[in-house]
Amino acid sequence: MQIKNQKLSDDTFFAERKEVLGHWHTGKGVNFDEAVAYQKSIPTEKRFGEKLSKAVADGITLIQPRAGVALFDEHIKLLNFLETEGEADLLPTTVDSYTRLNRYNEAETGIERSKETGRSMLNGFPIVNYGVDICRQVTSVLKNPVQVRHGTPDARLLTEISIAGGFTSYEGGGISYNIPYSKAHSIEKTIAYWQYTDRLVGLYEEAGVSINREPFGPLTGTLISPCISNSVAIIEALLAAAQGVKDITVGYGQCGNLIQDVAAIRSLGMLAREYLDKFGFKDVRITTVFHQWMGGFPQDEAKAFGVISWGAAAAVLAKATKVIVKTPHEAMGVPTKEANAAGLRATKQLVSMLKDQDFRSIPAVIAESEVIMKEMRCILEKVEELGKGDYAIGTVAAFEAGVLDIPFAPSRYNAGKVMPARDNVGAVRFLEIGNMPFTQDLIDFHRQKLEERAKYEKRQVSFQMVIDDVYAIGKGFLVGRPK
Amino acid sequence: MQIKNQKLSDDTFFAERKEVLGHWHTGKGVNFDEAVAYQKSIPTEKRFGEKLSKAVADGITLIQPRAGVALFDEHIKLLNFLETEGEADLLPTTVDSYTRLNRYNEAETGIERSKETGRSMLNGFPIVNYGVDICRQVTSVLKNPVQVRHGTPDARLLTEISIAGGFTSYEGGGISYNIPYSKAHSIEKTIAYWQYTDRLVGLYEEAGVSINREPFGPLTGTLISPCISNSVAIIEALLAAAQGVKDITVGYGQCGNLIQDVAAIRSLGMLAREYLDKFGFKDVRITTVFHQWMGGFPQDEAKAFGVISWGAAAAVLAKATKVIVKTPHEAMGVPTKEANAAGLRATKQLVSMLKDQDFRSIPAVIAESEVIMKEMRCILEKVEELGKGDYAIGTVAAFEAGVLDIPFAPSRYNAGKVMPARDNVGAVRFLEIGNMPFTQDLIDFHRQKLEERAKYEKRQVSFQMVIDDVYAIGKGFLVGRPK
Amino acid sequence: MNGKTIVTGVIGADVHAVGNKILAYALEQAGFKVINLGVMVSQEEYIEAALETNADAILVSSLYGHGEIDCNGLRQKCDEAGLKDIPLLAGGNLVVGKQNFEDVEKRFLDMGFTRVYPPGTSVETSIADLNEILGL
Amino acid sequence: MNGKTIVTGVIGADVHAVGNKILAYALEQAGFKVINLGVMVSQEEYIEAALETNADAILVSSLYGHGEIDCNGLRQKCDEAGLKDIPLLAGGNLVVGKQNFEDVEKRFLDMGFTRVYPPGTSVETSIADLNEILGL
Ligand code: B12
Ligand code: B12
Repeated sequence: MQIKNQKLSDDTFFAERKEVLGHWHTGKGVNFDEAVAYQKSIPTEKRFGEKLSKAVADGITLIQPRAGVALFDEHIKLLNFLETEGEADLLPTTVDSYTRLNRYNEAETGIERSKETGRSMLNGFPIVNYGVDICRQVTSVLKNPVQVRHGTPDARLLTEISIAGGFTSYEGGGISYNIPYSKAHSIEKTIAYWQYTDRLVGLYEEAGVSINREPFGPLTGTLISPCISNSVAIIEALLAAAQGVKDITVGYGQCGNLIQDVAAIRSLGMLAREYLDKFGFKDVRITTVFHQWMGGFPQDEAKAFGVISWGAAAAVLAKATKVIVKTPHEAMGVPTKEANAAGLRATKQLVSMLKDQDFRSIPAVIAESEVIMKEMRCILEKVEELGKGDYAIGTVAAFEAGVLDIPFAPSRYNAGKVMPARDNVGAVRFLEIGNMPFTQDLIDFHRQKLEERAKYEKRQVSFQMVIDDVYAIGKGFLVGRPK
Repeated sequence: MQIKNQKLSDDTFFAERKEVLGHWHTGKGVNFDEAVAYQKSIPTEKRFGEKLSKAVADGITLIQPRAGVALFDEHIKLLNFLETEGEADLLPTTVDSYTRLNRYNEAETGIERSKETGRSMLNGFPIVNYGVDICRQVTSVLKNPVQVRHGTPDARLLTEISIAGGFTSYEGGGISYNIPYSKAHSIEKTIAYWQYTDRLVGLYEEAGVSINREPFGPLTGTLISPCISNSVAIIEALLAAAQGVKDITVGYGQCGNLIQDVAAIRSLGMLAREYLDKFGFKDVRITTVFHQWMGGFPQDEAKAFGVISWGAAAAVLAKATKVIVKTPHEAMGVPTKEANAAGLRATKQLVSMLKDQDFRSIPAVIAESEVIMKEMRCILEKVEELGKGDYAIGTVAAFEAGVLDIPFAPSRYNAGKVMPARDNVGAVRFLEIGNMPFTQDLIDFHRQKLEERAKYEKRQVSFQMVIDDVYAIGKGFLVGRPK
Repeated sequence: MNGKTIVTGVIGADVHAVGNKILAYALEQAGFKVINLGVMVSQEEYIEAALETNADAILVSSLYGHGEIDCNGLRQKCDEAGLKDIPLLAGGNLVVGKQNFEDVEKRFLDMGFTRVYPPGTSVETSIADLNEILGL
Repeated sequence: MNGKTIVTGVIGADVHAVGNKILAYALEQAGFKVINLGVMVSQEEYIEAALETNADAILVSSLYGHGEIDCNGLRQKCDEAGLKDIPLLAGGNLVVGKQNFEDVEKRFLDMGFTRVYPPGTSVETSIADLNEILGL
């Protein structure tokens, strides 16, 4: 099979669909026309894309948690709590890890054992096992739009049930839900799976129902330089748009240096627009999401509040459309609803307090975005070249060649040669460029930034810096200095 | 009596001292020579000024709480907890309100009633009632330097007992501990009282013991524009230096707009140096303190963490030498030791995480500091002129004339004509300039900034804006927008 | 003007002036005649002002934590001065620390206060309650 | 090289790769021979690898919350495979949510694990313990 970045034909799609809906018995509950009608009955203020557009118009940053538990009544209580006590603007339904791997039998065991023990034995809400009707119960009782958040390489059935179940936004992509979340799925396979998801969203779009789509920005969440995650986000946006998706939220996970973080969101928004326009997708709406620090957190809750607040501040100063919020329990485990709501309220305070401050036009931010955009262009142009103009083919080739290479990823299909490290002011740079097609001046720039740090720390540039940086925020620092 | 900004003669000082030490029986416990010897026995790492100097050299921002309870053993436990569990770098001893007003009888009642009820019935630690020996018990068992923080117009006896009691830093000043803290003390009186305090510190300095002195930066803590608090800080620094003080920490209370906050600390440090040098005090060490938001706080603890963290971030991005930390209980009442330690740890996370980021040279910050310094020069030059070169005389005249005028102050000696309000990005500007001797371009600048906001809010510039701004942070915003 | 006179002030050695200034301003805007004594007001000053102006209610603020000590005995003094049933309202941060408000309220009601308010009470609530108490 | 062989990996459907990579690197630096199975390792894979390399200990990581389900039965399978007394260490974020660690530890010890570690255990602790267990 050779995938291409082309809209799936109805024949291909519907043949595949038959099979997909048979993967688990709840697939039978999905009826496209009925689902379109159901989606159309959802009031505007509960549609994800609408609320995002309104936020853009109002110049504000919305807040959204992660949350999901095994039992559906508990899940409803949880989400309800997060919108009332947490003041969440947008709601999630985070899916459990068995479902993500299409292990519906194990998810069923998880549901049963959760019922027995009275505590959630799953790390998320098993959407497929519950099926369309229970999803509608969830999405309909809440006041705010709800999105599915997961990490599923093959999310085809999940998408079918989710959209029919009344969710109005859907996270993921063929790269971003493979490389950080899987060991053995080929890129080719997962791009194909996600073409299905995107085509389904396209079909809803054509039927008059707009579903928001969000590539997963932070990837492995650990020292991911903006140029890498931004490039992936734009590729996934292009792949989605090719299938008829019209509403896309591109994302980025906080690195911690404010200038770099604001520059990352700025360059992400700008180049996403440029590339979509270039390929004729001028009618695709683009919004941005900023993820509060996605790497290892401090265990202490007060310190975690510090990290959460800094992420909230960076998001709003960068004018991201929404921010995904961490909790004071992050280092310990899936949060209680109270801890989750507390993270949200700390974030709400800052996104409202700082909404009139805008850091996008600070010269240092502009300079940093120039660097990021230059790096992104190197990567994206090479992907295009490798695919002879086709971003699906190009992506597969680019991973093979290490042109796209995601640090700390578990996937066998990822080269793993690129190695990030922080510079002396905490911006994420590269210790190893691997096979990323950077120009010599960019290579020199990164080297020089790390030499600067090495000199300050009186040690050589080395892998030990990377290790120190991975632990740093958990230990209270951004740059992992030697002791 | 006409005060002058001149070093008190030994005759005057020692005559006054006799009387002062008689104000309460614990005064008898003070012996200058013995106290000098005691102070000299305090190890370097426990001296306040030394730790501040080291922080400057290391380019870090230290953290300090406020704390004080009625019973001395509880007070020791509290401070001990704050340095171990709160990771405080510098410790406080906050004095109760009766002591601040020299009502030692009532403080005694407070101690007694606290013993009876088992909870602290005083809002601070009554240093004078306890006397030298108990203070030494407190200061000697702790690992970090300890400072006295209060709000006492006539702090002469308190200073005597504090320094003899082993405290190595002392907050306050004749303006900053009068106008926000008193109704009926004349400026002339309190400047005279604080000349005593400063002269005492000068005598210790001459005997080889350096005590750090800190004018209280935030004043009423409510929408105090940087130019006002910075001018007061510099005047108090000049008055202190004239009495022989050699180690001064000038302070500022966060306003909330990051650019303005960084600019405030920048201009404060720069002009403090300039003015001290100009008057021949080149050997006076200057450090800076940034106070996390001093106005009304949100009641919710998670939201309070957001405000605390934002203050921590601003302090370290401005490279303040230390930051005074609020707690998640701020809106409710004197915090528990746990809440106090939590505020500290959130702050510690951010001051360490962001220590390598520096916002002082951002062009918008430089531009804003130019404005602040221009305003400060208008005020300070007028004070000098009114005093014919003497800042003590000039200050008294300046308050009379409303040249110095502190918003929301309870003092009868304050004109109360100046009225601050936030501009459209949350920086504190002036709605009413009162009698501040601003140039026309500055007057126009403030007017224009508020007109900009008025236009955006579709209402007239008015006092309602001020009211809305006072409540704003408590309600989750910085700029008090109309509903 | 609604014809009612209110005495306001911050009791004891308390200098928190911001809430007092804003409360007084808001009460005036709402039509009350306000005798604002400012900060650091003694029990005697409240009573004198209420007698002199024939006031309809006294609003006592206390922020700094010593409210319990400072407010004790005010009702008795009012009684003795001939202000038998004058409504006495207390608000602010009445006690030291974050305490259960029901307990605080009870202690102040026992001291003879008519109404007691928790930290951060809005001016809207304050005015609505005053209107109700004074039958406006 | 200290002559000891350690099998490492992240169990079940768990893909948290960062800690695994760093732990493996640190163990190598400390002189161990490390057979790192990476993420998403089944119970069988651990056992196979341990048998093949004659390993001295198995380090099981679980971060994602399903550790309790995934680790159940590993000791029995080891016994059956002839790895009777091989030290089994478990660490990471072993259960769903912030739970009392003593309870979690007990549940894992009952399942036959030799040592159990709370979230955020440092590599220094991990290495020191391994040295002790293996008598180095
Ligand atoms: C980065 C991260 C991710 C990345 C992982 C990228 C990748 N492929 O590696 C992404 C974003 C993809 C991700 C996904 C998910 N994650 Co995650 N993730 C984290 C996070 C923030 C940091 C983990 C990390 O890298 N730490 C740094 C390393 C160096 O430390 P470490 O892993 O803890 O390992 C060290 C020690 O624990 C110890 N150690 C580890 N194992 C062992 C074993 C032994 C024997 C010993 C002695 C020591 C030891 O040594 C290691 C080196 O120092 C943690 C929370 C945290 N810790 O702050 C959550 C966390 C682990 N994730 C969690 C969850 C739930 C998920 C998801 C299911 C759902 C989601 N929210 O999307 C998916 C899981 C998908 C799957 N199938 O596994 C939860 C687990 C909840 C629980 N146990 O209750 C956590 C705790 C967050 C939370 N509070 O909700 N995650
Ligand atoms: C600003 C401030 C200061 C400024 C005051 C400047 C000035 N002269 O006004 C300064 C820095 C000088 C200061 C000093 C002190 N402060 Co102070 N301060 C505050 C702070 C941050 C805000 C107060 C404020 O202005 N709020 C805004 C106004 C609009 O609201 P408000 O005052 O609450 O009033 C409103 C309502 O409560 C209500 N209301 C008030 N009274 C009444 C009465 C009635 C009948 C009704 C119906 C309603 C009502 O209506 C008002 C208008 O909306 C508060 C904490 C907070 N709230 O966030 C602490 C706080 C009040 N301060 C406190 C303390 C302890 C002090 C000091 C003793 C010690 C210190 N830390 O330095 C000194 C006191 C000196 C003295 N002798 O009084 C404590 C009190 C502790 C307690 N009760 O347990 C607080 C709660 C902080 C804390 N958590 O520790 N403070």
